[in-house]
Amino acid sequence: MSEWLSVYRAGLSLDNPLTVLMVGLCSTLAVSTRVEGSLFMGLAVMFVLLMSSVLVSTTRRWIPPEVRIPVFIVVIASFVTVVDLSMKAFLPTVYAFLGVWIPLIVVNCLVLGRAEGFAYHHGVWLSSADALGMGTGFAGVIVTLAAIREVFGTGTIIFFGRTLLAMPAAYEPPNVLVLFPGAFIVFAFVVAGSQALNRRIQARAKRGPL
Amino acid sequence: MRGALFRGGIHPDGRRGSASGATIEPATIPSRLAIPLAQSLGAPCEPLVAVGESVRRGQMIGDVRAKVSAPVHSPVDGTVVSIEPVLTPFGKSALAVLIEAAPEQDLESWVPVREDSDPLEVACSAGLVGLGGAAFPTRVKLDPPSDTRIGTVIVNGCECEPYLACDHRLMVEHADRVVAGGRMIADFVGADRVVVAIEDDKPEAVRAIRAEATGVEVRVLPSRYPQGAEKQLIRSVTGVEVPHGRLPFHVGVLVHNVGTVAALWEAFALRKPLFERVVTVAGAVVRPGNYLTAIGTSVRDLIAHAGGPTSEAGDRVIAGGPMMGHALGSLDVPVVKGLSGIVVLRAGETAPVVFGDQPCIRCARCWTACPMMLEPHAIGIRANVRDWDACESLHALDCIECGCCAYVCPSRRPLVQLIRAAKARLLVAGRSP
Amino acid sequence: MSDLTRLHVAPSPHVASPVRTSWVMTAVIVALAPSALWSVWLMGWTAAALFAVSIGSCVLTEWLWTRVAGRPSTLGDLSAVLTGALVAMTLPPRTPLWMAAVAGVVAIGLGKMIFGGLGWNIFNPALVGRAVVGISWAGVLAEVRPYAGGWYAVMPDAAAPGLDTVSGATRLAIAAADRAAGGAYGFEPADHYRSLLLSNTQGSLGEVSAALLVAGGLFLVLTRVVDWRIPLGYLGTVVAISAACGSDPLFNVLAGGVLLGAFFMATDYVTSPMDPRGRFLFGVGCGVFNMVVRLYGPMPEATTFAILFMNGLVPLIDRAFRPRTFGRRRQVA
Amino acid sequence: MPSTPSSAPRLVLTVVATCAIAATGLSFTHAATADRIAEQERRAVRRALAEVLGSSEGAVEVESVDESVLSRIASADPATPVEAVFRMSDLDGEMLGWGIAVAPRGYGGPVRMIVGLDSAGSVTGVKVVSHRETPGLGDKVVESGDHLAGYAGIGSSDAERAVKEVDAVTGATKSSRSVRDGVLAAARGWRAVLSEEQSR
Amino acid sequence: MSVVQQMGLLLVGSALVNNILLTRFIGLCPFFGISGNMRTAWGMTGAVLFVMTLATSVTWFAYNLLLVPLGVEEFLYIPAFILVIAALVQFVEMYLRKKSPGLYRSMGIYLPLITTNCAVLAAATEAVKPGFFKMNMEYGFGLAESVVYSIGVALGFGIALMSFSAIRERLESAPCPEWFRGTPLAFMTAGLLSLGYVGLGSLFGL
Amino acid sequence: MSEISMVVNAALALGAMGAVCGGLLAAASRRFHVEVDERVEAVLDSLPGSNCGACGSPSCFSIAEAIAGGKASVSACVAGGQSATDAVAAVMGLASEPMAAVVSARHCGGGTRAERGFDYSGLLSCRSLDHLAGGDLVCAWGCFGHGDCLRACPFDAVSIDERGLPRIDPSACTGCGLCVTECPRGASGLLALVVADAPVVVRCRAHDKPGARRRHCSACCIACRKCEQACPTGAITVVDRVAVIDYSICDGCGACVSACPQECIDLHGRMRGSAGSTDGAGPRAPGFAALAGSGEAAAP
Ligand SMILES: Cc1cc2nc3c(=O)[nH]c(=O)nc-3n(C[C@H](O)[C@H](O)[C@H](O)COP(=O)(O)O)c2cc1C
Ligand SMILES: Cc1cc2nc3c(=O)[nH]c(=O)nc-3n(C[C@H](O)[C@H](O)[C@H](O)COP(=O)(O)O)c2cc1C
Ligand SMILES: Cc1cc2nc3c(=O)[nH]c(=O)nc-3n(C[C@H](O)[C@H](O)[C@H](O)COP(=O)(O)O)c2cc1C
Ligand SMILES: Cc1cc2nc3c(=O)[nH]c(=O)nc-3n(C[C@H](O)[C@H](O)[C@H](O)CO)c2cc1C
Ligand code: SF4
Ligand code: SF4
Ligand code: SF4
Ligand code: SF4
Ligand code: FES
Repeated sequence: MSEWLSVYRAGLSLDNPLTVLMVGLCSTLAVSTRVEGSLFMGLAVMFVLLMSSVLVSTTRRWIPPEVRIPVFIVVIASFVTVVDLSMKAFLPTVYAFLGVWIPLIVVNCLVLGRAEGFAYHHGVWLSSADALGMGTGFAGVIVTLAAIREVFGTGTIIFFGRTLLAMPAAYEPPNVLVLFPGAFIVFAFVVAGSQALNRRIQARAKRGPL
Repeated sequence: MRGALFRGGIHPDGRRGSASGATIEPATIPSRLAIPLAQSLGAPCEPLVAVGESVRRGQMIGDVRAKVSAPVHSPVDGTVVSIEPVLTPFGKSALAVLIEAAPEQDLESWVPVREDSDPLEVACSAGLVGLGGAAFPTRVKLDPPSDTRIGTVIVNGCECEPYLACDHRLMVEHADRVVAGGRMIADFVGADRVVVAIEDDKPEAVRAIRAEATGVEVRVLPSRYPQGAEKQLIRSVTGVEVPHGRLPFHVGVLVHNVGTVAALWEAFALRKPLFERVVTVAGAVVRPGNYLTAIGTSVRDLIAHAGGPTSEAGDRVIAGGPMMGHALGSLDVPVVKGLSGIVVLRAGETAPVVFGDQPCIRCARCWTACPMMLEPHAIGIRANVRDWDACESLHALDCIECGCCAYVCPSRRPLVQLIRAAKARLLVAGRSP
Repeated sequence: MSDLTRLHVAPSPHVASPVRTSWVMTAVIVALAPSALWSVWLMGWTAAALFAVSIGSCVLTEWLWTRVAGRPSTLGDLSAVLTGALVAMTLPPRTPLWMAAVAGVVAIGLGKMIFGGLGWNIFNPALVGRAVVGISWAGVLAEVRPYAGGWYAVMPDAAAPGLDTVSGATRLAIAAADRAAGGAYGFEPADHYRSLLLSNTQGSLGEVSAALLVAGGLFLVLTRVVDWRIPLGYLGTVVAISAACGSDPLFNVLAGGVLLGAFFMATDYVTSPMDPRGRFLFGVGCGVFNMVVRLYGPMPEATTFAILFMNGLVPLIDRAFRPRTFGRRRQVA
Repeated sequence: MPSTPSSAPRLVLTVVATCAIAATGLSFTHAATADRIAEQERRAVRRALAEVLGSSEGAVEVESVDESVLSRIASADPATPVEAVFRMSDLDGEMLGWGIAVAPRGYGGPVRMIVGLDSAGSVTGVKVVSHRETPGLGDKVVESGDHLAGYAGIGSSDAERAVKEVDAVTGATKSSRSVRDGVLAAARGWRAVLSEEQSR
Repeated sequence: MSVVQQMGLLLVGSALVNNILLTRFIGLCPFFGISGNMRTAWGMTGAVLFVMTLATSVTWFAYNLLLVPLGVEEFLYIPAFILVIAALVQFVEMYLRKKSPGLYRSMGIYLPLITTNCAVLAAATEAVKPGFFKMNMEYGFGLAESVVYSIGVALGFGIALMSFSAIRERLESAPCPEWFRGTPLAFMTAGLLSLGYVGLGSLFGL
Repeated sequence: MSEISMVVNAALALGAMGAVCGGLLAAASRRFHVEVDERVEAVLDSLPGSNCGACGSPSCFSIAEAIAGGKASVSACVAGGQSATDAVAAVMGLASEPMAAVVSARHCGGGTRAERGFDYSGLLSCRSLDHLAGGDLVCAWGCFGHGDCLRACPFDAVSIDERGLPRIDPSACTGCGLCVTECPRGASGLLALVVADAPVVVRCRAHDKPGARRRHCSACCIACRKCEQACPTGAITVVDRVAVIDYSICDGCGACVSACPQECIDLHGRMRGSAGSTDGAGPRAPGFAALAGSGEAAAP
């Protein structure tokens, strides 16, 4: 269990897919203008990650290495299509916001990277930890980024029609934050922040009982 | 022939206190001299004398069996008191023969250079080296590889460094020697053309040489630093660029400083070895002048001979000119063959103190000024982060350390020092230029 | 210290040209001053306050940054002052002061110091500040643009036919609208030359007088502070493209931010190429971008974006154009 | 990576099997969601249509016009794409008006919107269904009820003049113009085609 | 509009106005991952240009000649496209490795990166499947337009990648604050780089 | 379309594509099969991966290739020390070669206590300073303190202390020797590699006359031979006017440290009976603190 936890935790901070490994950046920067959409993006990625990791790690023995990439990618694409179709059917407003970014989860570097890099070499148990850890890490960062961009860039955070947070009325939200330059710039600071955090975590690990 | 001059370069000013009007006069012989055994490029000499031995003026006191080297001679009659390491004006430590000068000196006679039918041997045993800066053994330059042909001998009278005037005075006062020496070299190497190149700010020298000039051309070049640098000079005079990694003889040219040429004439005509040279003492000294100085005289004695520093003097004393010279850490260093001048800079005249963290503002002034057409700012930046490979691919090794870049830099970056660090590094790593 | 007892050793060269970084910056500030002062004269305290706030915020940001980083202050090089002045000159006269302050902070903070300070930024700091503010509050800026009041009343603007058909717009915007409407507004560029040259209050602070900008620019070019190739490439391209596309060339040079950009902003050493050929190309690139957006884009003016876009290509241009080292054939990239 | 390659049939089989299984699974998913997706889309359209006519979703019957009519309408204003035209009536079959789905070019992409026209050809309402305008700038235009409401009541006959009276939003001229283009296209379509269509 | 003009606009639109990296956030992982070095950026640009063009052509056929006739395009296009691309890239990689080691060394090592590059899938899908991206351009191209379009996208990828990588090379020696060094500075730079592209928004109505 | 036929169509379509792709890859993996030497990867994994270059190769990868190809010895990695050698030998199936563990040690205690002959301005780099007028230190063997060694060390083992002298952390130092090469006075013994567990170090390597030396440095070895007399094992002797320790004899008792009147001998590695192992923070360390603020000793 402790191994499971440590694999899971790695995805949150020291091996965070977005701020450390720097994979899966596209959808993160693209959809993080709204917390609502980002949350579902995070969940969608987590779902695909979990399902494909589990499937890959259970079937890895039968998949010859020469064709592993095509096989993995078909598996992933199938789960993505499932998400795509279900979201269209059940959450049309969220789907309208996320648009093409759902199909593009297929090529989200994070998903294939973990399938190939982790699940292919580990059992189901640890692979699920990795998938959930990476998924949580991904979702955490993307929601954080979205929260910053939405509240500072539009002045409010609106979640399914309800206003969660609003800046004072005098606040003139700078649009740049919700436009594409803002995505990069805010993310730069999020990465800097998380790096600082990671340094502290590492320092603590170093100091800890040997 | 492409374009008239080399690209780049600068116009440094600050020739106040220059010694260009002062006639050459002998400096006093100090009681004690230190003659370094390594005064030329190449192998250091081994002492030929022992402590306690007495030596004569012009006697060879150090020599070595090596192709690239030049023997050294005693400039005085006296006694060897010690052989120990001293610091040279260029910051290197070298073994030196310390001589106590005899109280009576005969300044008209010397041990003559050994007779030899081979002029190269004469040039060698006279201890001739280039007096223009690098102190490269003249013998080697007079003996180009047999598959090359020297068509042009350029006598380098540009003297483009501010303050320095020893070459200028030599041309004014001994034009005959310069011209005769130039022709002599042309004879040795079989060149059909001798060009004396002089910057246009020395009209007096131009007149003097022209008056003597039989069989040599006089080329008056616009004054622009570093007009006197070998490759740039060849470019200005012949329009040809010495290819990268090649030497002047590859393009059929031989460049010699006027001092070297005059010394060569003396070695053959007067059988006089190279044991004294004209040194300019300029800047904030009481009597700026051009002094015929015995090699081995300490800079302290020489400055004292020039009347000592004036009250304007700052704390920087330069061996050589202000652009390429070395700042002295101590005045107790001997005059060597390669030392053309001592400049005592005025307080406030020096380039301000720098530590290398002023940013480059990419103004491209260094870029425009560099006569080697390098990118000094980029080499500087890369050297600062110790990226030597990048320095190499930026051709740091081609830099001639002329200092133009650092002179013009509005940010006062120590570009030359940075580039020099990179060069040293690359040479240690065995990368050939 | 004339006894030469304790010497000072430093690397060669031991003398240096008197041109210092602060000297260069001062020269640019001096060249800008006539335009700046003229805009203050025409538009009164609003303009003066804008200058004060944006210079102040630039200087303060830089000072705080070095202070927090524990490094010596770099204000002495005066580049922050220059950035501040240029930020103000890119803003319309009635810009809210808080917005100018934000522009200054962004310019120095995100545009310059975060890259390592003077000399390290890739993008023109003043334009980064201006662009961020412009994108963020485009609506607000569009509303504050027309200016009426202050001492401006003393110098009546040339009558501009068709001006009132599109309220509160720059002359470039009117020209664009006119072009879009197939000449329906009967816009006549030549009617605007005089006011663009001398007393244009329809644009940003830096656009009040093309004549003064040209004078300042020529001063910089003639004193060799800036390389003539950048302004020439820039303005030449503007003229060429507008002539080729049937737009009035002179109007296109005089109106909008082109002159300010070509002489004072595209020429920023730090963010322009070093090679003369590269500099010309850079100027041409700015001109192309600027004119294409003016004629075919949604925005009437694009100097800011044109220069920023080309700034991004500078390292690439620098790599493409390198000097051929003496005695070598061609530089291998 | 083992250095001996697996046998070729095995490679092919693995891929084909994966593909077949995936395809089968996906067809079932598709089958399970297709109706619902279609229903969602239909409802979104109906909601929008009802809105532009000012009635409630449950109170209208919607019927698409046939292809030939659509193409005739589209050719009335070739500059602006017309995506669909709906004829709307109340539950009793009483004609309420028309909903015309147009997609004029905006700043960032097509602004897909529905223009409602009553049976006299006057604009009853405008609703933007999807767009890519700049947040904070263009989107204020296409999402602002006030701005869009400015077009209500414009009659088809003099639409060209009347649309100009709706003020463009400063700083977002292009977005404003796209809405204007859309309304204009709808009005022209009505004038050219629907006015007679209706009387039939 | 003449065909040439149309293709020109298509190129400008896909390369600059809708620059895939800086304005649309596609293909960012390699953009940040391999821009540290100019040579790599060159290699990657070449590889992307090659693969993107090839992938678009192949998916065009797969879509129009297989999926659409069978009526399964709605839910199979994702697996189908990515399968084709992955297999294609892997095949090219193996081929180069064996047949042209020189080319492999300069370009082939980037191929595995490209397999899962969103840019390739996005460009192919965009060019082939109508209405995938909501943009001012009409999609659902014929084969020729699809190919021109994907070349444009790849060129845009190249321009952004190369300029970014040249910038990063220059910033390598920059004394930027310790807490911002590396990744954060790279993102900051990308943000400012994309500022310039803002000005191109909606150019020519694209 | 009926549901069944859709399922069949779908399976057919994707299956066919899968067959084509799979076939293509199967054929390719056969036709284009390339042998790769996995040992290169395995060797690379055993190396420190810092690309320090101390082995003479430009990168860890290139030396890994050389080792795997039998062109370099399993102990080629200097920085990796014994552990890397063992791991590489295991990968290569060869016997490991024992390596003498060494660390770098500084042989100068001058710093702020050594006289500087002139003022200097320019790059704060030892090498650059050494090029100019022979360096500002009067002592020709002393340390300039501008930290070229620090910048050369790929393992962050060097720091500059409050006396303006480099302090080498023996637990971080891998003995790669890059600092020694980098130091302009490395060749004359200012920095030198000593056995890794060297307990004490003589902080002076000057060879001029002790009387003259004393005049320009208050921390130097004065060749008084008190340490020689104090040393119970005879490990320390004055050779060529300076004390030198023979580490094959020295047992780390520390007697010489307290015997030296000049505070010229201090701790380096692990002393007998002591817990810590730091460079220069010996029993007299507090005294050194008084000489703080010397980082920029050359600044006028
Ligand atoms: C390593 C080296 C080798 C040289 N070999 C020759 C040579 O073979 N023949 C020759 O004429 N000059 C030779 N030179 C001399 C140069 O051409 C030049 O005249 C001399 O270095 C003086 O250079 P300066 O410009 O720095 O004063 C050599 C110089 C150097 C540094
Ligand atoms: C930057 C620079 C400037 C130089 N200026 C002069 C000069 O003004 N006069 C001169 O004789 N040599 C000058 N030299 C040295 C020449 O390059 C060349 O070495 C010399 O003329 C060769 O003659 P020599 O071997 O007789 O010394 C300069 C060298 C450099 C690198
Ligand atoms: C980042 C940015 C986003 C923009 N977004 C829009 C937009 O969504 N809609 C629009 O009509 N114009 C947009 N524009 C264009 C400008 O606001 C342009 O000036 C305006 O369309 C025309 O100016 P005017 O309204 O002042 O006449 C945008 C410009 C920028 C720089
Ligand atoms: C000719 C010249 C033009 C300049 N233009 C600008 C400018 O447009 N914007 C700016 O912020 N700084 C400008 N500066 C100041 C300075 O170079 C700039 O802030 C640097 O980019 C900061 O690193 C200029 C400086 C010079 C010498
Ligand atoms: S010192 Fe070197 S880099 Fe500088 S100008 Fe001279 S040759 Fe060029
Ligand atoms: S002269 Fe100085 S500031 Fe100008 S480019 Fe060269 S190094 Fe940079
Ligand atoms: S040990 Fe050598 S390199 Fe290190 S600081 Fe001292 S002099 Fe410099
Ligand atoms: S201190 Fe010297 S020997 Fe030790 S690791 Fe660092 S560079 Fe290598
Ligand atoms: S490249 Fe798009 S998610 Fe990695």
